[in-house]
Amino acid sequence: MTEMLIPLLTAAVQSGTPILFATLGEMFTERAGILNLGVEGMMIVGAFAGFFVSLSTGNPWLGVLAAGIAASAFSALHGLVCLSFLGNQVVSGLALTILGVGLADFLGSPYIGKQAPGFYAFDLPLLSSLPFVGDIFFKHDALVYLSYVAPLAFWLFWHRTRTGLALTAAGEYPPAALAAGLNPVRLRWIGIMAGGFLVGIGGAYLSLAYTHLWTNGMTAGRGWIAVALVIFAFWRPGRAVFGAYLFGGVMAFQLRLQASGTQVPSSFLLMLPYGLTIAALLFSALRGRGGSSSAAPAALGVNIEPEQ
Amino acid sequence: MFGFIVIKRQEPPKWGSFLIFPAALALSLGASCLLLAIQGKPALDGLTILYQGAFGAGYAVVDTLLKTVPIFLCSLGVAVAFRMQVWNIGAEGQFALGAIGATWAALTFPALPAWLLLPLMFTSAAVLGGIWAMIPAWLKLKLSINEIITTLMLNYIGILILDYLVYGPWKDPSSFGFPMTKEFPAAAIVPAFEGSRLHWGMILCLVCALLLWVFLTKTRLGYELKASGESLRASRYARMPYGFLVLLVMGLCGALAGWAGLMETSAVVGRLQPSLMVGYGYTAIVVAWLAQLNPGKIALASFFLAALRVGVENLQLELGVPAAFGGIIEGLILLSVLAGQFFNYYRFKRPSA
Amino acid sequence: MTTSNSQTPPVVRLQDISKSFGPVKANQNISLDINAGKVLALLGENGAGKSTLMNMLSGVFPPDSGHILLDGQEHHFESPKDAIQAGIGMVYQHFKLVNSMTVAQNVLLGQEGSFIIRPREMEARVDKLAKRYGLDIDPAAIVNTLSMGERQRVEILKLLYRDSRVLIFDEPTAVLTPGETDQLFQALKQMTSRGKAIVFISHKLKEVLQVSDAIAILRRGEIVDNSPRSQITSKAELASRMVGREVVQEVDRGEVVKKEPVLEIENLGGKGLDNLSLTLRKGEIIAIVGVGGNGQNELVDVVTGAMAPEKGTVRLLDQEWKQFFKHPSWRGTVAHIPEDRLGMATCPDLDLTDNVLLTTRRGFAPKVFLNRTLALDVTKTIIRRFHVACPGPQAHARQLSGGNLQKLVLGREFFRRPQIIVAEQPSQGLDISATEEVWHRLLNARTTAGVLLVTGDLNEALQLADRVAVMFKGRFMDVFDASDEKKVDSIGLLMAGISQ
Amino acid sequence: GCGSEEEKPAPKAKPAAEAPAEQAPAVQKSEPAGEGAQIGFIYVSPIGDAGWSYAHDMGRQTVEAMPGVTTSFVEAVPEGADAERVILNMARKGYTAIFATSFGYMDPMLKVAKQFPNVQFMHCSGYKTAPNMSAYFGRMYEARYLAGMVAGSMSKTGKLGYAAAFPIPEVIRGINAYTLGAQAVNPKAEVRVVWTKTWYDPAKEKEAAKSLLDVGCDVIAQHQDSPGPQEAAEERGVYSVGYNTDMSNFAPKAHLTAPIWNWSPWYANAVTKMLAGEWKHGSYWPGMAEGIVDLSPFGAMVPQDVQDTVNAKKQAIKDGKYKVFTGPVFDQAGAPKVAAGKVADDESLLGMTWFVQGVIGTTE
Ligand SMILES: Nc1ncnc2c1ncn2[C@@H]1O[C@H](COP(=O)(O)OP(=O)(O)OP(=O)(O)O)[C@@H](O)[C@H]1O
Ligand SMILES: Nc1ncnc2c1ncn2[C@@H]1O[C@H](COP(=O)(O)OP(=O)(O)OP(=O)(O)O)[C@@H](O)[C@H]1O
Ligand SMILES: [Mg+2]
Ligand SMILES: [Mg+2]
Repeated sequence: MTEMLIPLLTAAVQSGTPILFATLGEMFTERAGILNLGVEGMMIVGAFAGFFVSLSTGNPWLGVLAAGIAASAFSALHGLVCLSFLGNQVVSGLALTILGVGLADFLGSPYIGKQAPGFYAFDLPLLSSLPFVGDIFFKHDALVYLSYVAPLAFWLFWHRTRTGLALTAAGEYPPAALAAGLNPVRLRWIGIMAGGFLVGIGGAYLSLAYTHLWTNGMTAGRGWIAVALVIFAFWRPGRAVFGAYLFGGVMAFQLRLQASGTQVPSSFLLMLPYGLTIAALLFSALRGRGGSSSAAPAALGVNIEPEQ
Repeated sequence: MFGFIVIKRQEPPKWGSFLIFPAALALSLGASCLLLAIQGKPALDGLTILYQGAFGAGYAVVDTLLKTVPIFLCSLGVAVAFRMQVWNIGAEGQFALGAIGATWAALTFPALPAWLLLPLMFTSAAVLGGIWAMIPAWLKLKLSINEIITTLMLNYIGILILDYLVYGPWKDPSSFGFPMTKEFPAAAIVPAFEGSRLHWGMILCLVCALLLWVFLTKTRLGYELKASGESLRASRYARMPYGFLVLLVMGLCGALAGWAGLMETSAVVGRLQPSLMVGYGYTAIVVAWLAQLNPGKIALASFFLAALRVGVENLQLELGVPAAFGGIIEGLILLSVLAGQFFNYYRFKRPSA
Repeated sequence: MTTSNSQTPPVVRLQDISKSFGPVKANQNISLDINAGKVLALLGENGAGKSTLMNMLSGVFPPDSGHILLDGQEHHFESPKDAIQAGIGMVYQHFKLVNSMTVAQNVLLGQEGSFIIRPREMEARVDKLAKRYGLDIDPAAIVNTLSMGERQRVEILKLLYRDSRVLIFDEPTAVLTPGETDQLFQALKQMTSRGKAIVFISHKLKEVLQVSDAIAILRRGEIVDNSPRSQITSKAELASRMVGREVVQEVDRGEVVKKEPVLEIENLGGKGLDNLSLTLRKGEIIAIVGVGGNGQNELVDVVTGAMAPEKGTVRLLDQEWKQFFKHPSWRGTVAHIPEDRLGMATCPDLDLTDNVLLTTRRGFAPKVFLNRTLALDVTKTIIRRFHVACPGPQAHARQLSGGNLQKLVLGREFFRRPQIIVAEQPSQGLDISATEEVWHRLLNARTTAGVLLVTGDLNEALQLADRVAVMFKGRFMDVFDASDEKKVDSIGLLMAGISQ
Repeated sequence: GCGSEEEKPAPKAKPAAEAPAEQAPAVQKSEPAGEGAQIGFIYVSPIGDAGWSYAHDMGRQTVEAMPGVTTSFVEAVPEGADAERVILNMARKGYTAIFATSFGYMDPMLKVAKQFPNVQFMHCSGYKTAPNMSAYFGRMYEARYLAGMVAGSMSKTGKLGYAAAFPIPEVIRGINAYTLGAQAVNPKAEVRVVWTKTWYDPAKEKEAAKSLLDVGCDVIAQHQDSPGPQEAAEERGVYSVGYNTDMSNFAPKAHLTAPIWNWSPWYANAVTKMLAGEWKHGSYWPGMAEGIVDLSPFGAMVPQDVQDTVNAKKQAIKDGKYKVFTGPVFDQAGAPKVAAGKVADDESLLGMTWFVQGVIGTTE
């Protein structure tokens, strides 16, 4: 049993990691009150920028940095449209996805089929020798280890720092932030940029760690999954970890089911992750945790209108 | 911003509607030209080629119109849902289910005459698309599960169901194993106009848009829909049938998207195959917003977006730019139009010293 | 033109302040002094420009022209932050609190300090401050769970924490129970004794006379009166100075014969309600008084059909609840005038015709299509008959002032010829003339309907009601005639759950 | 870093031999209606994918290099309504010949071909033809059979993994040939199949390969365009078989060989004949003998004796002495599909929807 389970859970962690970064990024932005449906676009811009910089400098860490910065800069377009020009957040995010996918494709086509230096798995000393857990969690690459710290840092930031508090106010009720002498627009800029950075790392994970290749459309809908997982996670980092691993796990599971020779048509197996997301929501709703919308930041998606 | 303060306008300026859109268009096309120039391509010729591709000849216009049909239908539906503030991004999946519904009728009753078979196909496409859309509506109403997430997931699932059918039970035995159904019998094909590729779906679009406009602006239900979209609390207070309305708009959207699927399967491809799914459902969201959820403007916006897509192919052909270029132009236009609408509602003012 | 005659220089001096919103001149050449250790009351009808003036003082937006002087020095406020730093703070009409955060977090929001925050320490600090000013509050409580009075205390704590020297209160008592109001006035005394300057905006003349040291009156954006409290002898005088005409303080109730029961509640219970029984007849007004959150909302929900009764029976117009609300006619049944005019009774971004259609739409659409021409005519009539001041039927609800919006809602609901009227806090936030008008309308409605008046304002209840029901923890403590003076005197105790 | 130069030696080497680069006119576009011939290509994916479309585009570049010929292409054309429009556009612009390189273009192309009798239509991977439209494809399964022999010889467990794109005949045929090849050297060999329903998703395809490794496979083959599965094999220290082009630089320690495409000679030949008015329309299914498909050079880990056996078989196939689907061939359930001594005809190969015995997986 464990021979089957350990590789499966290991794979769950790995395929969940890019989604986790993207989910945390989107969650960051949403908790500051901005709905950014452009995750898919930002993620792929990050994936390309990371790949490109790692390829040209030979340093994958620079690549990750570049991915974060590029996605963050790209999401600034969303900020410009929604924060400066008070445009509709839903459409702007969609436009961002269209633009990002196109741009990455346009700029990236000469690099398809090249291999960039990236991250490779290594055993964490001591921890990796733990039974069971060691195999699952501590035989990955550096970015996976980073992803263990990220939700914790995320939580600490939002609950234990002054900026986190201010950002919460910007997401819950911007007039309160304003009345308290804060600048909610500036705070939301922080939300957009920092969230974009995290999403970018998620993209870089795909092109620098999961594989070491670049191709257009390589995010393959993971950005959208991240958007869904933020809701699934009730805007809480802890549940995001759970959601990302669950999703990654089911994705890995259906492939393994095929490999083990099941006769179930592959279309049905491929449905599993999506069906399961709905089922999980259904389950928590039936258990009374429903109202996923009530967990949302109160001012999510609402622009800050000028006072006069 | 930049030392200016933002002032809300009392009412949109008169120049707004016919200045903002062209300005935004010019801006984004300018940026796209710049990209072309960076690539060493003749930027201005690019624009001409783009235009030629979409409108340059009678057949080009027909091509554009043909592509308008599915986008038009889907975005009408999306717009209705969005008016109720129901964030339905599931038109793609509803499109797939509509195609499945139409195909089911065509494959099950191949011998029926057209006057029976076509209405049957329209019904089954609308029912299947509608049901697919009402699942998230129901989950939203009963269990308050966010519809963005459910519609999105159901898109993936819907497409996979289509996949399953054409790879499995509905595969044409004579297709050499390729994933496609039998060709539809002639009675199951939405007819084209005499001597043209343009089919009656175009008329259906216009009729749907007109009916929808009448529905939204002239009927009580349409009014209730608008009011519920404005304020949920007010609609509850006024005893509006909120749940029914949500189901209605979602069902309507599903049916319209389903008909778009039917059009593509029946009139354009003539059979069901996976390549039917090219993302019209997502394009529809963009179009609906560009058109400010207004059925009349949706006609223009979907034509415009179809033209852009068709035109970009010409650009590929003549200048060898990659297909991704279309996405770039589209994204830029959307962002700049969106930002431009700011000037409809606000203005900048230099603060008095 | 400053008419203050105190010796010490004012903390704040406003000079020739003007502000326009589009065509509306909200403030014109206003000059005013605010003194330390004193309470300045700002009076004026709805839309007179009180909030606008104070918004400029607290940095929400800049004046079009004029000067703001602090201790004789001119200041320009770019944002509330600047005003806060200058020692000016405001408790807004609509609280600016983050509902999902704790009291301590709200108080410390936006304050300088270390990057890392420690909840325990924060709460301890807030607790200390609250104790000093006698403001009773749990600093670890989530704002969501607090009563309105407690929320206001959080707002005050925010200002005190920032060491504000000038504290502005915009209609602070509108949402408070009598007890909470007294607590607030205690706190105001505490603050003035510590040298704080207070600006107090209210429509309740009694309160103004009770707490203020000076009274300034605004009318249509201009200061029309500014005198020390001592110069004003009575409420009536104050009212006439404010409105510019004589105001009748006591409404003439007139006598209306009570007719058949329209609403019969028997042993209603469940969902926060406890064994309620009440009969409302056509021709009478019953006031439900009590501290907010004691079951009034649930009762209203049941009577208006938003919530099914769990235990007991409710009969409306001789029909069982279920039967009645199956397909209630739009006309001649129940009308609801909710507390939240803009968010619930109207759609802010629809025009007035559409807002009139909100509850009357069935009357304009016998079948499928809406008769908008007719609706427009009716809207115009309502605007005329109910004196709704507005640019016209094409105006959006958002553009209307609170009083005018309330008149529109009344006009719309009365157009439905209801036999049962449920009115919640119908005069909250309204100035005296609007209040007067609303009261008259409700009294007139008695001829054709029974009125259930839910209010926190005892004065309103006693002015209008034939009978009074005091509600506490979902129960009726007592139901009695409004003329029963002994019972009336005990209302305060009953509201606190104490029966003799 | 990695050089893209030595990635695709095969496709590049041959065109150089047949149409020397020096002769090629620089990239200059002439009006299609003008003196030269304009040839159009329609691809289903972007040409940058180093895979299927890329291989065809190598062929197009050879054609472009021919004197008096200009080419253009449209990439990422969805199979369906859009395809018909793109083909129509080319026909209307007076192109001499149009190559459409995905199965889904068959019906649209047939429609257009009927309207434009003077344009030469070429459709890859389908079966319908017209007086002015040919069907053509390459017998990739021949190379896959050889790759299967290599994999079968190198596997210790006899469990081979196959990451596959879509359950269409082309892919199924490849899996079957691969299995037969493996069984030719190791009768107990089994092939496990995982469908990804993607042509190019490196992450997912890599994950698919890993899932195969997790159930004990020790050689990974693939029928998608991304090198994701190769990476998986390299990282886990097992062997792999590439596809499309030589993928050895993605997995230097793992890459045994790869069945590869080389369209250049055949395209050049077809266009030359068309220009000369000698092209005959029909169905073409060239294979190893024509050089359209091949095996990339063996990795150093493949022992000489294995290389020799495979090379011998390769020669036999080229000479027409050996046919891959020679009976007896049984399906998964053990039912005979090709009788002993018989060779499966092209039609049944083109419409193959069943797995041979020894494949573990489903064709749905
Ligand atoms: N499955 C998990 N794996 C790793 N860390 C976890 C997991 N579950 C919870 N955590 C950590 O526990 C802490 C609490 O998480 P959680 O999101 O549930 O808190 P919360 O207070 O509800 O968050 P918030 O109030 O910000 O929504 C976080 O630091 C989170 O990273
Ligand atoms: N942000 C704004 N935009 C446009 N007009 C405004 C705005 N704020 C106030 N006004 C208008 O300015 C005038 C003065 O409004 P203000 O809110 O200052 O009145 P007020 O005296 O506080 O009334 P109330 O007693 O009802 O609170 C009104 O006509 C109001 O409609
Ligand atoms: Mg929490
Ligand atoms: Mg006010």
